[in-house]
Amino acid sequence: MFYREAGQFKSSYAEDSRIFPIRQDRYGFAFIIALAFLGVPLLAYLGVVSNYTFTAILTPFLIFALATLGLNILTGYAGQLSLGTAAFMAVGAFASYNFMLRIDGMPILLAFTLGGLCAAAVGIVFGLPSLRIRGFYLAAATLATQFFIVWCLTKVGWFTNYSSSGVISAQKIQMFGYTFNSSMSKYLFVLSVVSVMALLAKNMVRTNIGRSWMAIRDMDMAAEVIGFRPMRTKLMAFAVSSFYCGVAGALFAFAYLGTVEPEGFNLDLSFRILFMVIIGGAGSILGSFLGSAFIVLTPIFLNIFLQFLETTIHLDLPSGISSSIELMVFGSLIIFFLIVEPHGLARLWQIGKEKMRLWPFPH
Amino acid sequence: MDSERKIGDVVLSFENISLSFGGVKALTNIGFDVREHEIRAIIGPNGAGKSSMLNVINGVYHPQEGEIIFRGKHRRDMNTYESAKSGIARTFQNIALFKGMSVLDNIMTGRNLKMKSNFLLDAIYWGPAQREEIEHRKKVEEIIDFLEIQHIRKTPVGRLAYGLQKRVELGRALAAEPSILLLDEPMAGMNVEEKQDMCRFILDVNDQLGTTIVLIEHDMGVVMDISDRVVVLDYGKKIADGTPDEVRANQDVIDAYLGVAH
Amino acid sequence: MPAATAPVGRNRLDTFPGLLMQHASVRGGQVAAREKDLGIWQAWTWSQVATETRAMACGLSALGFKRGDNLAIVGDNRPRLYWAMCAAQMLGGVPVPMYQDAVALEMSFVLENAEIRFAIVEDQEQVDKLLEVKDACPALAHILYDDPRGMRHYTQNFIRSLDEVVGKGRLHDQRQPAFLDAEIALGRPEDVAVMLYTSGTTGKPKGVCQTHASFITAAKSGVEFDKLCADDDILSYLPMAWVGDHLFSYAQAMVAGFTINCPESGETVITDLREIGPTYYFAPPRVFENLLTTVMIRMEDASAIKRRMFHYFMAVARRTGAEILDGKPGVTALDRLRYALGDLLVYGPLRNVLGMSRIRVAYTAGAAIGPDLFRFYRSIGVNLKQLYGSTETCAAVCLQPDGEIKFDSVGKPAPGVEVRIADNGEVLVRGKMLLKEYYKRPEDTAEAIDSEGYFHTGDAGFFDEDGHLKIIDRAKDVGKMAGGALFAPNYIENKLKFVSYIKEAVVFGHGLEKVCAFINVDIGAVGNWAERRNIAYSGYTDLAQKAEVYDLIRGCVEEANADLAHDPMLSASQVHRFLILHKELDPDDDELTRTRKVRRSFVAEKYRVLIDALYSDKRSQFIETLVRFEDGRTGMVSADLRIMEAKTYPPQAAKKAA
Amino acid sequence: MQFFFEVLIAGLLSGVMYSLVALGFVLIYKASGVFNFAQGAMVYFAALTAVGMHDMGLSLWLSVPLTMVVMVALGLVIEKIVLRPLVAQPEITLFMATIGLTFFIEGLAQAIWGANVRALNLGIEDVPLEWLLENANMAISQFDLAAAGIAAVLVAALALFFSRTKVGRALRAVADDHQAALSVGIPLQHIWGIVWSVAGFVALVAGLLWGSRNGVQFALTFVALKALPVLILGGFTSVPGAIVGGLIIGASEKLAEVFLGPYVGGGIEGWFPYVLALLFLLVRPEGLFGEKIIRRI
Repeated sequence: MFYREAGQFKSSYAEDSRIFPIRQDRYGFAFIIALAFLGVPLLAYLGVVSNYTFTAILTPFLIFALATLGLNILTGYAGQLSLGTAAFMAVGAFASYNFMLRIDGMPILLAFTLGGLCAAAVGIVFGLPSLRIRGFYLAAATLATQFFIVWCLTKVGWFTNYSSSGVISAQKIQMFGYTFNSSMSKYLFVLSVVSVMALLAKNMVRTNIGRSWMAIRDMDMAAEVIGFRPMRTKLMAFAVSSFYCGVAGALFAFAYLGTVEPEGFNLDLSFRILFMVIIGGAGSILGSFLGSAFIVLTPIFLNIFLQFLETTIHLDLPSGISSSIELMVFGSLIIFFLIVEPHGLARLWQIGKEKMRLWPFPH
Repeated sequence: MDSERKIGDVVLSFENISLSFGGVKALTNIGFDVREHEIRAIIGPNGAGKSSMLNVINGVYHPQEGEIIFRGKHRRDMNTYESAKSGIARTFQNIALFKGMSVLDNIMTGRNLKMKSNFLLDAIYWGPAQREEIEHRKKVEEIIDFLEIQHIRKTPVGRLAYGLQKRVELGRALAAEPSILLLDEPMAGMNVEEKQDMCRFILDVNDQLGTTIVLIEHDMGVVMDISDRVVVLDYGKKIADGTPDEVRANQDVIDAYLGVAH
Repeated sequence: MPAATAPVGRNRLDTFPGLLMQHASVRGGQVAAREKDLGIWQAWTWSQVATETRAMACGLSALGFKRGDNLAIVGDNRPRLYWAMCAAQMLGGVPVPMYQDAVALEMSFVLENAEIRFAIVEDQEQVDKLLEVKDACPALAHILYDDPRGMRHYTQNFIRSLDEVVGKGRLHDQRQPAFLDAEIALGRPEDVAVMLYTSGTTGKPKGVCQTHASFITAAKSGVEFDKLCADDDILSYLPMAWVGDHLFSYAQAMVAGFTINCPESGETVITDLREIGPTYYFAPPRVFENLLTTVMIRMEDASAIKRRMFHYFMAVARRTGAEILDGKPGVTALDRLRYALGDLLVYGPLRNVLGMSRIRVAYTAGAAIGPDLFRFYRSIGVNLKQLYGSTETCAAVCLQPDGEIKFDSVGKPAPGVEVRIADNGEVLVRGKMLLKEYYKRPEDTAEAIDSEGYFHTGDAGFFDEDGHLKIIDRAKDVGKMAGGALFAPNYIENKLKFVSYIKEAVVFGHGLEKVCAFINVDIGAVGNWAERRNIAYSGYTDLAQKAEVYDLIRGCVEEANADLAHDPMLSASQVHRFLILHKELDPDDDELTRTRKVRRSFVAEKYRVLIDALYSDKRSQFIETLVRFEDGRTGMVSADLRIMEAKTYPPQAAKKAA
Repeated sequence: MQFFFEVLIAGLLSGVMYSLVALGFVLIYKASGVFNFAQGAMVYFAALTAVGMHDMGLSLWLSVPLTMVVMVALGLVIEKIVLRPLVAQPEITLFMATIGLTFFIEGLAQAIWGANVRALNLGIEDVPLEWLLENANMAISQFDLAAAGIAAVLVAALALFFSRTKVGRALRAVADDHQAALSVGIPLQHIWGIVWSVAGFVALVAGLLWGSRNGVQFALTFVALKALPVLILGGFTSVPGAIVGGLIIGASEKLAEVFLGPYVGGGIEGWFPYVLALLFLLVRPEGLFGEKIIRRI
């Protein structure tokens, strides 16, 4: 109902192929970006947004969004299901750690990039089976990645710089002499990285490479006949996807946890990211963010709710119950979404938007 | 473009092609040729091996015996990528569009072999990448205009009616600017009007772009009207080959078609 | 480009080519025309248009097009075809736009009547039509086509692609621009600028010759009247051969220098309208009517809440919208608030989806428009107005001034137009925008324009006390009642028909002291109405005779009467008695023409008994008639028709119409 | 040398139990084309329920049948609430649904019985069999033997169930072609219900066996993950495949652990089966006994 598209005509293909062809959308997006980069820090400065918000909500949300983006490229766009996301994140994290550790004067961003590239390389290797096998055969195969990588990082001391516990503590994030210490500065750092990479991803999926992925996903035979090379396309998807996951992993270690152990990147994390994709919406950049937000916030609200129950109606829940309830909630949500809206929150948003554009008409 | 369409010499020919799936023979000693700029039809009753033949031509299937001569080069079989590279495009019997994409994007995919920019440039979407994208968009828009599907430009193909989907698929094939176009039952399941349109498009393509067309069709009538030469297959064997009139007169053909009375 | 660099002032502003060159020099960089093509709105600036047009002109003259030649133009609205008009005018020729959907035979008449030598057509389809009739029109020497699709095999040497011609012309114009400048300079305002054929309801179409002067004057007055400027946008989608489109999309665009936008194709007009969101819009009533119908239908499937909201705010709009739009006083603050809210929730979005958000001025003309329809658009904030005119008067006789809108008048005479009402009620017009002549028909010309230079429109009408012209009927149909009062059947019938329940109405009163009416109810609307009140009925005849239906219709008739009572001239012709016919009037029974106009005299003859009954004091009358069914069978329909009185009102001083 | 045999046999024996779990997958996949990732969770759930009730004082003879009832109920519910709405969805969607199911069941199990480890004693202690020790001088756990025995019986029973009973035959028909099955009037829903119940039963047995060996705990779900390579090896659709695959995996991972482990720091059991399966896939994508997949267009 707030859309006023009449008169927004396109007189060049450049205009027509913008990311946000509708003016109102452009404004809306600009507003969100401004809010994220300026509004939030301002609120924090005013004391409205607490440190907890940064460390427990905003930063992890952004990092998971990036990882989800990665998996979405592989699963949502290229149609290759993977259960090894966490492994790629681990590679990114530990690679970056080692680059920082062993090459002094290594710029942090370069370290992250190299970390991502390592993840990409691993991705390509473990993507090879996808040429022969599809569907959940592949999914099962990717579990190999998950277990093997984590095992490697645990067993091969070199990766963890021979720390007895296998736990590494990531180096400080420093750029141009500035150290990102405060939770807010870390948030801003992550935000910048994620925004840029999200933009790049969006561009990829709306150009030839993105079309090649979707073609393989929707009808691989036809794609082949048209001249897309399945091998190249799939491996490219694996590489790009793993790169994103790798960088996400690096941020996970450097900007979020600070200290991580290989076991931190377990199958559970992989599933969590997969859930973000499913709930957010496979094959949608926006969906990656929505999904991440949803999964990050649900447990928080769940806990608040349970505490509310305990305090108000004094029913004492056994300890640790919340975690198991969390599991149940996630599980049922996944099933719910797969049944009701397989394209996730992104599709819901899209439908709502269409309604707004046609308002007052129903369709 | 020459104003008068003339049939050139042989571009593609087959010599006793045989193809079988685990013992089941799909094609036996098929041999025929395709000339430049002509409309060549392969007809035959259901299960005559028409589609298999098409799949052999662009390398989806690999015959066990026989020889293919393509642009003078003798070869055992084709492969999909090469044949696409060397200007063979096709449509499929049961539509093989990319359901998740809009009409525009589907046709854009047809141009991938003509695109140079790599994924890094794509990612930045700046300068050459954008320019290339736009210049290909122009081409695609011309095809959309040619096929008269402007009004569905941005619709996801999943939502389109069958007839339109066929049209879009043709568009995707045309986007590759093929020298040889393989059409697998382009008019199957269409109503009369849609069929007429499709005929018009096929003829226009062949006429204005000088594209060589090999088409499979079930509907005898249509084929006879538009094609220059016809091959008739039955149970994987060639039973006739010649101009529509010759074929129409051929006894085996008549039997074959009466045989499968439908 | 010589075109673009023509210095200001040297261009004469009293011919269209002159105007074009003027725009090219003062606003060369601004967009003059857009066309949706290949997925985007391709745009041409004024200087580009000038260059293209000059090139086309040179190309034409190279082919031998000379002063005084007529150039046929056939096709959908395409910028290039508009330019072709100007190109012909540059060379002192006369463009003759023709209806693109006409069949070959209809074309042949115009082609030979106008001695067409050159034709510029859109595409293969039109070329084929011309070829069909070429033998009939030997004069036709050159056919130039715009769209090359499918034209490869046309080997005839007299068929050329417009591109080729323009290309040649471009070189020529670059080499010696002086040639064309001279040609343009030769043009005189009193030269014929364009020839538009009136689709003659009776007899063959007549070619109306309009001079530069007349069209430019007409355009100017319109432009000043509505303060149109170079930034306006108009959607050009009505047939180029129609005077309306020529005035709005060509003459006014040339005068005001605004942008014309041509849709991609016939099917996409609605979407294109929405994309462009014109600021200036013109459409015949039926277009607005169809739009409204689709709105209502689409709202039907909306959720209950939404529907309620919609209807609530539409009611608000009906009450106050028009006043607010006219900036009239006397609207309560609360109502203004309600309207503002409605604008946010309903009207604004509605205007948006209809593509009317940016409209400053919208006109309708060509037929009577129902008050409800008219009110609807004004109440949601679309400044829809009526104008009155014809091909012979450049469609510019009367316009409704902003803020003085009356639903049943066509407004005040345009600046520089004199309007007089003849004794028989016929509207006479005099002014610079009158036609020069009917092409090669001196006698018709003489008949149309009298000695004092007044053009006889053939319409009957009168001025109300505010000096607004009211068109009531075709002059020939207007009669006098026994009392001597004016009797305008169509006017009354239209009034009745604007009610959705009434499909057809036939009123009698010529030479009689009272007016009585036959009514056909609209089976759809009334049937619906009946079902909602669960009144069972077995078909039209049954439904028509239901007492409830009679009451419903009486209500409608009395409303119409109340309206009529406000018209000093027409208050006498209120409907006293009416009956609802037992069968629908039907072309198959020769009661209607194929275009669904009532054959009054025939009906009067056929139903003589009913008329007698109406004018006696009977309460009912038996009738039996022969009807022809779709399948050609015939059968008898008989019924005992009730006759009902309708309340009539004493004449009153006209209330201010909203 | 004989140490090698000890390891081998131990491997084979645990392999039998892998196949037992894998069997659950195969059953469901054959009948409804669903790759039930939740099988592992079901194992955990079953074991935990049985033990839970046992700890509450019920005798195993009571708690196990009760658990059986619960599992059947669970199976039926899942079929009704999760699978029926998703029928005719792409396999991959169903697969992801079962992942959701996994989480739900695990959560449910912990919510009811708590997350801590419970010991289970079936009364067969895990000590080498004297007879073998004396005669062949080989240390083979009698528990393993017993477990293997039970598993073997169960497998045999299932085989019979498939070939002899009406339901079993119907089930095979379904596996071959849903449409055909429907057309001969077999109520698909019924079949699926039954299959899920049977799968539940299998899960229970597996759960008890594994549970009583390493204690009933969350880790049980990983046993199910072990079944994946088994399936890849044996093919998703073949009962014998599941058995043979199980044996191979069981044996190879033990051997690898014992003979390769030391060189790479041990703990390779975790991934070795997968890598093995993976390599195998590259050679033979359809598995040992799976039907060949022909891509037609």
